Amino acid sequence: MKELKEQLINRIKAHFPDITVENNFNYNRFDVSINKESIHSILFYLKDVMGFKHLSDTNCVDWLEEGEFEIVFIVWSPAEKIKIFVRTRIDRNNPVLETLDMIWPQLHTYEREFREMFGIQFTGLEAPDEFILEDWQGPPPYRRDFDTAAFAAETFFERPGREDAEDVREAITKLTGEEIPEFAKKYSR
Amino acid sequence: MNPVLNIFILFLGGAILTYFAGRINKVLQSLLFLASVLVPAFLFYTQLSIGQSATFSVDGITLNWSLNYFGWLFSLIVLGLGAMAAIYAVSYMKGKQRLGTFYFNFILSIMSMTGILLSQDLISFFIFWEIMTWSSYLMTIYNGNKVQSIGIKYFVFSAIGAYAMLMAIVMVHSITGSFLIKDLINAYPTMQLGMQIWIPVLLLTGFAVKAAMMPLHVWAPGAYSNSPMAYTSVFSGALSKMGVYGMTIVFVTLINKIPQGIWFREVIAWMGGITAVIGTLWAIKQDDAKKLLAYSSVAQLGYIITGIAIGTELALLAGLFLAVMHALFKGTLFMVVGAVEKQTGTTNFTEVSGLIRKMPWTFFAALLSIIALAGIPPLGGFVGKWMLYESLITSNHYLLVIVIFFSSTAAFLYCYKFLFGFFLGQEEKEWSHVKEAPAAMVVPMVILSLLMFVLGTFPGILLSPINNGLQALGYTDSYKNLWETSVILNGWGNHVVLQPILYYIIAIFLFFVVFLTLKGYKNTRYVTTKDISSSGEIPKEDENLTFSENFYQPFFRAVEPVMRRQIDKFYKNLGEGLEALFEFMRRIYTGNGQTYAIYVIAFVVIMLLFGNYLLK
Amino acid sequence: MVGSPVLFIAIPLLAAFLIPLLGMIWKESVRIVPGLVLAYLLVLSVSLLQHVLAFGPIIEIIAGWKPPIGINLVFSPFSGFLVTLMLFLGLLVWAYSYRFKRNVEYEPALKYFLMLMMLITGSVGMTLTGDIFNMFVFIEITSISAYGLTSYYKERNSAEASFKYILLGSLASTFLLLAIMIIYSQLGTLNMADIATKMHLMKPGYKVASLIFFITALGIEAEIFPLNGWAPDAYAEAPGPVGAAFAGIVVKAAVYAVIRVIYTLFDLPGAYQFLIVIGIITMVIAETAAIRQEKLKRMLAYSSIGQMGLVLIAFGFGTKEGIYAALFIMFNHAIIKSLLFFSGSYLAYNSTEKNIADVSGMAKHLPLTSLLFALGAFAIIGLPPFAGFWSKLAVLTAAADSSLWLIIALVLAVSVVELVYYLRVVNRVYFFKKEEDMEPQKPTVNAMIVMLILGAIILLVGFYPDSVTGLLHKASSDLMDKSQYIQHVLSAR
Amino acid sequence: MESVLYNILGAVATFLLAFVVGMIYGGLNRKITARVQNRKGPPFYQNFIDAMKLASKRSAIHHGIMQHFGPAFIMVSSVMSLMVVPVLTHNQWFPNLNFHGDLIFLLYIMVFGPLGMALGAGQTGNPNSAIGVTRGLSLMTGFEIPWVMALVALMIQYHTTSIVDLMNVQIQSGTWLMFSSPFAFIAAVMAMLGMFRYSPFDIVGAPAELASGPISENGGKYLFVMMSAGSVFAFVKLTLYVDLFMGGADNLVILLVKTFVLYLIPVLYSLTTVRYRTEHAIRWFWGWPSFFGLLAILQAVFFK
Amino acid sequence: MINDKNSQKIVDIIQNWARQHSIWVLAYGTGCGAIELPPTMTSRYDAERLGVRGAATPRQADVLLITGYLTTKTLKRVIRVYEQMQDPKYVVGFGSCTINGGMYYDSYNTIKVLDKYLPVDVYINGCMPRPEAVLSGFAKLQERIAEGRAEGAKKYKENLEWYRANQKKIIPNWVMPDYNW
Repeated sequence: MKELKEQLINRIKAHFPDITVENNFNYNRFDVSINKESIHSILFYLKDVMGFKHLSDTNCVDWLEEGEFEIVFIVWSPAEKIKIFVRTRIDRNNPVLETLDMIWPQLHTYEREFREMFGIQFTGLEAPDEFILEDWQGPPPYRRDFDTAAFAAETFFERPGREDAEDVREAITKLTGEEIPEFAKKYSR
Repeated sequence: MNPVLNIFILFLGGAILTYFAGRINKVLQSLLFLASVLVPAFLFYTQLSIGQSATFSVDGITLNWSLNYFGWLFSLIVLGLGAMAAIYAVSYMKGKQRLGTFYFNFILSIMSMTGILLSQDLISFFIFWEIMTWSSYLMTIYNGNKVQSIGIKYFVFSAIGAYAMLMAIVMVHSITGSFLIKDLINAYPTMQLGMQIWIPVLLLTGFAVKAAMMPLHVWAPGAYSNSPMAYTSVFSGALSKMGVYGMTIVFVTLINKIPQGIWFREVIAWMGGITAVIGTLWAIKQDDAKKLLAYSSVAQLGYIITGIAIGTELALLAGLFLAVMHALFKGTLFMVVGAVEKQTGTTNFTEVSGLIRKMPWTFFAALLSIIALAGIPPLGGFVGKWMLYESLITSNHYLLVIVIFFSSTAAFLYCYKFLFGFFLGQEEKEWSHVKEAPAAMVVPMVILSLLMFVLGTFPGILLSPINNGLQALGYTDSYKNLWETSVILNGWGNHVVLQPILYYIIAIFLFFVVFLTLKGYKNTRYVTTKDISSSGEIPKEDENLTFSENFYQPFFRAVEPVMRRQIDKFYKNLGEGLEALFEFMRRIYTGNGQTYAIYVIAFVVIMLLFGNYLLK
Repeated sequence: MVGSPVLFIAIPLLAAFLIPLLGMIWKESVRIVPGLVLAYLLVLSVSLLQHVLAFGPIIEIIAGWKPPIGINLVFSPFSGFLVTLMLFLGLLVWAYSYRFKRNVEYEPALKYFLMLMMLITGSVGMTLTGDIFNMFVFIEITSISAYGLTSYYKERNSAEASFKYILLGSLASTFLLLAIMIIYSQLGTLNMADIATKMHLMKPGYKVASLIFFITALGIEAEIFPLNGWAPDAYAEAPGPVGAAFAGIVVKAAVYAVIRVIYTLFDLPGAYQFLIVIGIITMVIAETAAIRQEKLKRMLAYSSIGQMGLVLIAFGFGTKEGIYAALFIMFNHAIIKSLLFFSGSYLAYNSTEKNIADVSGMAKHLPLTSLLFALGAFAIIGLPPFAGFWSKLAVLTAAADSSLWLIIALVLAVSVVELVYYLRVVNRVYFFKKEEDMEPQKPTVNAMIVMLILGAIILLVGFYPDSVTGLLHKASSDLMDKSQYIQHVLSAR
Repeated sequence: MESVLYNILGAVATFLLAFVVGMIYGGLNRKITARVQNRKGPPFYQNFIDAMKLASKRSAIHHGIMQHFGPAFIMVSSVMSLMVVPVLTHNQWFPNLNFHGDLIFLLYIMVFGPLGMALGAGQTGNPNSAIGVTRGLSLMTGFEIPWVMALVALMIQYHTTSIVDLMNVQIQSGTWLMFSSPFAFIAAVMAMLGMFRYSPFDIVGAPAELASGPISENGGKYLFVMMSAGSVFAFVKLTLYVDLFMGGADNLVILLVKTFVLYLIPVLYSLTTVRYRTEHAIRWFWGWPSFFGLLAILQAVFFK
Repeated sequence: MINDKNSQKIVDIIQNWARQHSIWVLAYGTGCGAIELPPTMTSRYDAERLGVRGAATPRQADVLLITGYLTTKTLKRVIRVYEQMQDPKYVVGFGSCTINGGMYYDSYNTIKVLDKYLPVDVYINGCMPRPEAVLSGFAKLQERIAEGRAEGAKKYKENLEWYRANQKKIIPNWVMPDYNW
């Protein structure tokens, strides 16, 4: 396993010398960080040359403190049974990335979601503006600086819950005089 | 002057005058057109009495035109529907090009059909038949669409039929020495067996083409759908009935006279049944209203042919009653399509929908015609269908009745498709500008559809002329005294009394309509067709909620093996094969002088070698 | 006695020779004189025909030598009818081709009218003559002028067509001479009536051989199937009116010759069946070939051949009804095919290739011409109530009376084929889009009048066939009655 | 005048009877289904409550005149066929119109309603309705074949097309037609499965697939009339089968017993099967049922 | 049960009885609560014995079940479905999410208090309510219907402007068709 991973890392490194590898997992996974200019070429390389044909998932992480978005592509090689997390970071204040949906068509959907939820602009992405949120006028809701509670309080009506934090069972018992059965007791608070 | 000739002179003169009047004034032309259809029709019924005749001789051939009861029966279709269609046509054709041609051919068609009905000899019958053929051909290609495919197909099939008929005519002449139909009928039972078989076969081929019977029906959908709708209502309603007219005469006066006639009857009856099934199935498949109605005409003519071929009293009555009914409802339906076409510019079900609120009267006419077409009581179609079934059952055609029944059950599918496609369904914004057709178009449709209603309850109005007509053909009718105006009965003494049924239907219908209307009248409201329970989704303006593509897909999955074979393809392949053969023939003429010289020498040599045998 | 049949040969020949001389005086006379001559001859022939119908045939003896030694002309109802028809058509062809092409120089016009006169002379002579060698001469006259007319346009294709015609025509002359030689050597006479009386003396082998040579030679002119290779090319490459002249005049004369030879000269009953067979083959092949043609005039040419096949079939029945039908078809064909050639020429006036595609959409620009073409097409197919129907009916009735059912079926089947190709053209004329580079050409007034006359005749005969049938009946009984012909000729004073 | 009044009274009485019986049978169907599924199920009169509730709906909507009239069309069909079918033998209270019509009239008046409803469904513009209608009409081409075959077999065997005559035949011979013409009975019963449109032939309404199909835009009073018409129609069908094959019924109790036994066939069959696709349903009817229909005709022709 | 007999006519009593025992439920599965309906309807709990039955379309339904949280996006559809239903009609809120947002109390796209947008007749609390609770909710609804107190539809019609204002507040782009009430 380790040898295999080493081998793969070396192969990648041979082509992309500026990557950082975090190979600190004992199972079939290792992580690769790369700058946003090389993300297309490394994904192409992984897919077409090294056989990482399958895109398992794509995520976006809002590093508010560092002022960056991190986008993670999880690719999987059915032949080697290895998955690689390819990470790249883009500027949070100017979140622009060239579209990647020519590599994996399913990235199209992910990109639309990132655009709507994080406000990342993908140049060359051909899709309608609206994806999941209808008539959304606030800031991109997945950004960490978006305060949903405040937004909800402002937008929606509120109905406060009970203040007493009493057990429902006990309330019922009090109300009706029923006994709580033995078997039920251990599930009640 | 003889009133028979007067009518023809009026027709012909009217046609020519109308053609040229277009140069002067369009309104004058329309008026002349109406006059030259309506005036002779009026004269026909007022001046002409049964048995009136005109005889003259051309080229040594005696031509005899006279009116009998049978012709009079069909004249109701020709002149009645013709007059309605003429009124409709004036409005329908407003603003179209080449009106003169249209009117000219329209009048000639009516004239030739009247002529066919009056002809008592085969030559004038054939002449009028051919005039009818080419005038309808010119109408078929009037729009200038698909001229080479549809027009030529129609004419070639017509010609095949007509020439078959012509062959029979000269056969008759060679045997009897006369062209009079009377002489044929008299001489027929004493002819040789070969002639007894060939003459009806050839005549029936001729009539079957016009009546669109099964292997010869392929021209019909194209021709019907390609003509202007004002004409198609006559084309399908009346012109195809000329085939039925001829067939009836052949069956009643010739085939029934010989013992071998049973085979004819069985074969033609089955062909009619198969025609009905195939026509129905293909009608269901069509997305274009014209095509649908065209195939439906084929199917309906199948019933009529079956009825006539069975040849019992009831079956003949059924066939002829259906023929008249078909003229009424198919004439109306083609007019409806014409109205829709004029108002919307298309006749495709996948494009038009939800016209019911825009064109209520057209819908009313279409609804009544469709009910009649489907054979549902209390409209006239039911009477014909009922008699047809009863006659089939009482004359031991058990499997045929199943075939016919299947086809008429399947007919509900296209009936519904027609109404749904045009009038029901979503009211698209695209058609919000559509208005009801002009009154001159609506009135004929409504009159015809009300006639269907009357005939559905009082079929006796029509059955007694049919009876007279059959007697004129020499048919003795055992039902004569049993018919009443609103009772229909079969050979086993079972009957349906239509009048109380109608009253019941009206009473129940009115009761529940009143109930539905009055109950919660204030809280009952009309909502648009966009307001449907579409899982809460709000339909957008451009969203297509009309279900019209692949309308009967599951049905066609079930009948798929039947639909795979198309007789049309067979003819197409035949045509292509023939063309290839002709191409080979053409290559005999190489264009090379030496070859031609060799031909000559070869001819001489061969002749010299074999001349003794050939020329002696 | 209004005039003598010899005028039919003398006047046009004289006119043909005088035209160049007159042309030197007044150039326009080249165009006008032939028309005057033809008109005069037409009047003459009509009056003669009336006389003949009333009093029996006229036998003109030339130079006092009585038959069977001398040359004689026979103006019987049959030949008279044909002569009248030919002259009528000749007049129409003249009227039509008067100013057919604008700006034609003097010399081509001269040649054209000269040769047209020769053509008519030859054809009329063929029909009138009662002498087989004389017939040969007239055939030569006809052929030579026909060669000239075929190559009138002086183009490669016309020359080629003309050459083919010459090739086959010279074969025809050869065989005709052979036939005449055989007969003369055997019977020592050239007079038709005389030959007919002496035919039984001839040895069967010679008889058959001479008939074969006759059929071959005349068949080439009459467009019988394996011998008609020249026809499509010649029709297609000759000017439009000449096509009408070929179809209406030359071929009619040739068919007349064939029929005269078979009916009068020989007594071989097998020849009738042979006529039917060869007629069917001619008709079927020609009509099926016509459907695949791309050029308008070629198509019309094949159609003509097919009609000639039908005529031969009708003659082959050997009955009076058959002859009547054949004559009726000949009449109708002459009228209708001329109309088709005339109107077709204008529809495809500016087309160099004369393709069928070139007439597309002409109806918008030439409505009347197109209408007349359509009328002609409908009539030749045999649709009632136009002229063609009655002749077709006559053929079928005649065949039915002889119980030839298969032939009826074949004729009708071929009619369907005919219908298809004519309709294709008519549909094109009316419903297709005009080709970009085709400039419609308005017919001249005289051409229009000619076409209208033809159209009127078609309608007249269609609605009232009795207008010609009486004449046809008389003509046909004349051909049937062989002994009367012989008697008339031999007893001529 | 009196006879007219009598007729009308009889008609109303017949209608009420059919309505009540049909409703109860519908309720029993639900009850039986529930019991088979190990549920308690609604009471047998649940359908009355549903009908009453629908009738008491305050508001209603329609998309146009055809939808408004649609239920009336169905009602006409149901009531007319009820009028033509003799309910009880020799009972003067329910003679109605059954001497004015025959089997073929009945066949046609029976499709009057579905077509009228189809028009109403079409006008709603709901695609589900139209799909349901097309399925229903397609299904009809399926089950009409064996059904007509069975009827034709009966007609040609006894030389009559009248239901009354066929009943009289059974009374005179003392044998039910289901025993003397077994194949016709089998074919007819198989066709009945399609006629009732219970599972596996519930492709028209197709719960959870088409959102109740043609009636999906109808509520309140419209649905009430439709439901009543359906109940009456179910009664008519069952009575017709009893009349044709089981010798009719002399009194109401026998009628109810016979009809209920018949009714159990589609009900129980529906519980054991799942829904077919439309084309399978059509082909099913063109298979064995039509084969039995053919046998019935052969029997009628050769073993009179 | 019927507390004020004088105020209700006999027809109303019968009608309410019918409405009470025939509850056709439009199971509009908006949230996780929809999974509780199959057990409610099937053999263990068998709601059909109370006359509760599924209806396929809003035209036929009496009760609109809001089974769980409602996002703003779904609310639009729910309002439309509710307005398509025929009078008298009832809304049953299902689970805590419809009452006060439940675990989605701070979500940016789910509404918290259903009765501000639609007139709720009965709330069933729980997260999720078990079938017993659902049945008890239906029983409560039946009780209210019988008493003639389940007049949410009337309330909605009377206070339409108020409801509309609330609805429009969270659905700024109001493209709903205006029904002619």
